[in-house]
Amino acid sequence: MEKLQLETLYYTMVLGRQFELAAKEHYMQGHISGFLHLDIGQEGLSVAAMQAFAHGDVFTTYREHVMALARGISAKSIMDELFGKATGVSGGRGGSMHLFDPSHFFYGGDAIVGGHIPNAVGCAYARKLQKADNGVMVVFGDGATNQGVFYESLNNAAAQKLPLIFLCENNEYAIGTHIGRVCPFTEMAKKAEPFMPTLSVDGMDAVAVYETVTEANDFIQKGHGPIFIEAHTCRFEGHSMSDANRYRSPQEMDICKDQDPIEKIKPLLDSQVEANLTEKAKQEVAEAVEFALKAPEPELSTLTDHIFCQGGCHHALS
Amino acid sequence: MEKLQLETLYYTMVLGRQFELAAKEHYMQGHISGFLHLDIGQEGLSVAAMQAFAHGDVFTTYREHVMALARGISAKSIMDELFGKATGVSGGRGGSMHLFDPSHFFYGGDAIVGGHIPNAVGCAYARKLQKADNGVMVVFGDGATNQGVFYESLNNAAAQKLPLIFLCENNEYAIGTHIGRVCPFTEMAKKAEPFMPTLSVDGMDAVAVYETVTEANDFIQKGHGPIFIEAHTCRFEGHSMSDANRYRSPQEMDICKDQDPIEKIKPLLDSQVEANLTEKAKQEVAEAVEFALKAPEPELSTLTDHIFCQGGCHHALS
Amino acid sequence: MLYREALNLAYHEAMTADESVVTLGEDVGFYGGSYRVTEKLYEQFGAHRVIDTPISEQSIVGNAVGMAIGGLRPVAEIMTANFALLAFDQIINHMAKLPYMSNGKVQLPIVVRFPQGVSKQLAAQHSESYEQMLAAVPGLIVLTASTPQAAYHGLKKAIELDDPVIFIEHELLYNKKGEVDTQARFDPFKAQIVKPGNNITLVSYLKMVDDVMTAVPEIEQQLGVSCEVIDLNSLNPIDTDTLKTSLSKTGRLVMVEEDHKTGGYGAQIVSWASEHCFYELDAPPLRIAGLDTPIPYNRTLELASIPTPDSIAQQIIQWGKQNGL
Amino acid sequence: MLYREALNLAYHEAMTADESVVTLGEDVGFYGGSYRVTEKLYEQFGAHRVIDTPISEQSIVGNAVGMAIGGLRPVAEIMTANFALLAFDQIINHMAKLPYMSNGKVQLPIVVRFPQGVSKQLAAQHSESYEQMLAAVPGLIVLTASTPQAAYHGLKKAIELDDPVIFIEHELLYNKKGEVDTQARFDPFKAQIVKPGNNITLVSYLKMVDDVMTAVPEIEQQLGVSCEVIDLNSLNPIDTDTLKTSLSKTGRLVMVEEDHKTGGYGAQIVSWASEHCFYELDAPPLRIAGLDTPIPYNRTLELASIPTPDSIAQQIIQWGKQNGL
Ligand SMILES: Cc1ncc(C[n+]2csc(CCOP(=O)(O)OP(=O)(O)O)c2C)c(N)n1
Ligand SMILES: Cc1ncc(C[n+]2csc(CCOP(=O)(O)OP(=O)(O)O)c2C)c(N)n1
Ligand SMILES: [Mg+2]
Ligand SMILES: [Mg+2]
Repeated sequence: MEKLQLETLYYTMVLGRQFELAAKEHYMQGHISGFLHLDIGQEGLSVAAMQAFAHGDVFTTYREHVMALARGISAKSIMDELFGKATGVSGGRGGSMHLFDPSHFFYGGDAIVGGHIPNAVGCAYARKLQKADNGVMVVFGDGATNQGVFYESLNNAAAQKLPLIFLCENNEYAIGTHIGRVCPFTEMAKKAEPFMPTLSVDGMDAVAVYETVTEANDFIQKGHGPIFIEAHTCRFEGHSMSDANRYRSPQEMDICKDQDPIEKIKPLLDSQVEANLTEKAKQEVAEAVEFALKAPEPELSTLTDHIFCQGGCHHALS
Repeated sequence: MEKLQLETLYYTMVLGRQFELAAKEHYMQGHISGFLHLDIGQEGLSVAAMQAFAHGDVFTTYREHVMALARGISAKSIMDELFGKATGVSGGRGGSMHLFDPSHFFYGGDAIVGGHIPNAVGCAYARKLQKADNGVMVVFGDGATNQGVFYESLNNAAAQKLPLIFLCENNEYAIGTHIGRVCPFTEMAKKAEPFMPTLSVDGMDAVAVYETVTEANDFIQKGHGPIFIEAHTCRFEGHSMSDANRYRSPQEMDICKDQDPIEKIKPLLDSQVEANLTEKAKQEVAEAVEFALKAPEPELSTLTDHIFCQGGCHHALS
Repeated sequence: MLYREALNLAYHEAMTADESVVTLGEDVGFYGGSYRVTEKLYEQFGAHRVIDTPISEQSIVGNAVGMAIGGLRPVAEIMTANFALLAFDQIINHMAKLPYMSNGKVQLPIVVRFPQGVSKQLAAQHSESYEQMLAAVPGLIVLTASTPQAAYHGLKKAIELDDPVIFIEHELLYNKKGEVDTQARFDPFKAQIVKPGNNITLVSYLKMVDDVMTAVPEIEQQLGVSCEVIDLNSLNPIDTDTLKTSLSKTGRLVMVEEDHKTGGYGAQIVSWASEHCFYELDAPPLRIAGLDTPIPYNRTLELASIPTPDSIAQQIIQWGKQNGL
Repeated sequence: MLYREALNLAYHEAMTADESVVTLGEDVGFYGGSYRVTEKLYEQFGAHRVIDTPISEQSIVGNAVGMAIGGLRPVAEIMTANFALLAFDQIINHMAKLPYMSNGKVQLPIVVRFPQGVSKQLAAQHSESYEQMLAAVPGLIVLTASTPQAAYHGLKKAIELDDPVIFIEHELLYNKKGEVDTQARFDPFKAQIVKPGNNITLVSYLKMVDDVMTAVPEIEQQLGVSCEVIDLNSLNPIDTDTLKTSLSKTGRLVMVEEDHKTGGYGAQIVSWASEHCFYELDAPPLRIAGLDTPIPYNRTLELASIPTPDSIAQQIIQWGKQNGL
């Protein structure tokens, strides 16, 4: 990996970490509410996947702040969204779980486990029909692979040979339930094998993720149809701020945290550069928070806007 | 296979064929209405599967008359049901697609493609918990394997090691759509491979089906968990009486009909015995029709019975 | 032209006019559609725009949402209303909400269409009506069509709109004949006064409009009144202006629907009327609807479980007599 | 005792009394339940009766149906109402209909329970209410509980019944405190008169009962009236006797619900009242409900989208003044 690329990767990971830590703090202070799912521990995976797939459409889950950042959506507009402000990327209506920005080909931010997967398939269908260059990536957890619609999506994507990367973030847990307790095996790639080629990668190693996603991207660009990547990863925090994380032992958490993806990359960088990048990331997050604290709330008069389309609309609802 | 067993097998297949032909005739005469799905061509599969699995619970689809017969439910009570009579196996309320008879461990008769599969999983869970001897069999078409809940069921049955036989009747069509047009492959067993062992059998050969189901039954009885059987078969008629079967060429139909499961068994029987059995089957169906024609309709006063339970009920609804 | 032909014509025109319109569903393509609504589209527009799907209703709508995000204008067919339940998560949690959740950044020009209702002995799992559930979901426009004319114009308009539309047909209407004036100004959001009258406002939609019209002569004769028959067409939004005008004139409301009475869509209309036209009403509103029972297979029971022209007439005559008509 | 503890107690007692009672759902076992309703059941009754399921809502209810067929009495938890949409095919096409379709040969003693409603900034995909959809399905009993007492007795009764029951809780009620008298004769099918009064009948259920009670003093003072507050408890069947008696006395009906107004459950109550208590009503009924909008994340918008004690009081006072109170 080139030096500059590595620095961007590192910077964005640190930005992600700092962002999540700030979100956590402001959740505890009451500035952020609802469900807040932190990506801490999984930043390497989130960032590298987005950077290796910079041009296609992305569909993801409620654990998406870092992916949104890595897509180039500003920390400000994401933090504002978490604060429920009008200046947020979804106008304060979506919140943490529903970041949308079509200008960055980022389509949520979906909080129904597995529900966004068929949406990604449909988008990949559109892209194929339009003979558009870039494919689609859909990111989801191990738990989401238990939803029937996940398999329907594997089948449809394969039957139609769609340019679609399925990226499974296997952190082995769905809230407090270990994947091994509800599936007959723990490698989720196995589920995709009847339908498409699969790749497996250490999701705590951002460089490895970057390479694997690049390989997958090459594959779909060539019109070979969809491909499945399983990235083994580990979240450092509870499922959301409402989860006390009691189902994992201290030992299990130690093993998990020993794989910190940021620590793994750090030695590859010049230490002065690294310190500067970290400082810059902290600064960017601090500014985002400052901005979010002062940003305006949406006007009450906008409460029922956007239920139906504006402007382009051909009718008026009563 | 023993002679007596073979004769029973043959007799029930012919009974099934005759039953379906009579149903077709009386549909055209207007005595039967709604959707009528004939099992003609698939009788060997239906009958042998039931006979090799005589003691467990069975969950199946709308194409179930012959399976119901093979379970020992009388031709009379099935024909009455098709005629919508009070004496029908579901009191005339269910019709062709909804034959229910718990006294024969036969639980429908479900018309939502794939919808009965998780029901079978739940029943297998109950049987395992109750340490009951007999397992459960669920029968469904190739098309049903495209429903998400089918995969959820594979996963659950495997994770819980349930005594459950998944029997896929792969006739390659879902109404007018060939399975190869909507799946990346045509062997449905492939879909089950990540979860459990699979068996494949020529569904036009009743003896082979009997042996395969027997093998599967042994497997689940030993507590090894679920198993999947794919039986390749072919329906001779349209999907239902409303389908003109235009999507299959005469050549394709010829190849299909050349495999008539009844013709395949016939040579194994003494010709006089065969003739007697056929005569007896015709007689039984004729009697069932005669009975059904005269049987009473359900009383109008029963229209809202059985929405909630009777007798055992602890409350009264307004 | 038959109702199903009118729908087919709307499809043909919309797909010819706009390349981004695609249709998807089970057996819609090569097979020609299980009720022949999509007949010949496959031949004309090809497998890429007329997409045969596997039996995966959740994906049919889920994919339509993604197609719309990707810039297409999908029209999804669900073979029968009952199967739409499998897609309720996609319809309600995704299709109806993404535009709002995204602050309008995502628009979803999608039509989900299906037939519903009691046909002939299709039994409990193939005979339901779900307009009451879907018309209660903010973010969905719910249109119905009771004539070939409404079918043609309604579907065309639905495809044109940039919002998610649920377009509801009735299994027994597909072979209904009627004029289709493609040039007419037909607004599917406006309720139609099918027959003007002075003394009773009969509100209905879909197949029940025909049954109400069949019942009207008997009612008018027996009660010596004239009935105004209104076809709602759009179930959400509701054309309350037309209702209000009619009720101001007649002072009497009868709501007729095929669905089960408890919680049925008609409750919304009657409740709206009693909130907003209380002082106009001279008699208690009457709701005529199906019984609160799953639909039985037996024909006699089946017919007894839903309103028929005869039962509609009898109930209204009895109600009229009890309420001073 | 807290509301969630009352539910937990009902579970404990039912599972102790009857070995065939099992419970299943996401995180209900080892984890203890995402709202702690099933806490300690796993430890006490083991993994075979307290079943942690994968995230497969369709299967949760689909399996419950099969378990009931196999002789068990399953209690299925769906984590949040919105996810229940994934199970609507199983709930409506299977659970509600098999007893009828089978002519009573199959009985389904199943409880499907879930919390619903607007909690605090959970946004559009985690804040819905679906009672109006489910109370419209023949074959389902739909119970709610607004107090620990109702929660305990309601859930126990639901588990005892041999019919499918939808048992609806509210996310904001789990930590509500209240007396639970386990020996009380509490009939969850009967509406409760939470507060007797003479001039206005306020009908509600679930969390809105509390909000109505908070609003009442202001309403009574401003209008100089006394309000009768009724908690429906059971949404299907409906205890129309209690409603009728109250309306005969007060002549005025206000229906308060949290769900979106168009097509909301309250329409059923108001429509019933205008059909059956027309001559008792002295004023147009008033429906207070949420706006027809998906639920926004921002707290100010969120609160503006649903009734609050304050908005309830204001709307009723204004309506009262316009209607001669
Ligand atoms: C359909 C649905 N069911 C349940 C939930 C509740 N829920 C939210 S996240 C989650 C766990 C998801 O686990 P996984 O897919 O592995 O993703 P992770 O949180 O580990 O990133 C659950 C059960 C939901 N949001 N949607
Ligand atoms: C959920 C659902 N979707 C669609 C249908 C309509 N339908 C009935 S049978 C059928 C084809 C099923 O094919 P398959 O599973 O292969 O069974 P086969 O009829 O070939 O025995 C379809 C699409 C249905 N009944 N239920
Ligand atoms: Mg996970
Ligand atoms: Mg088939």
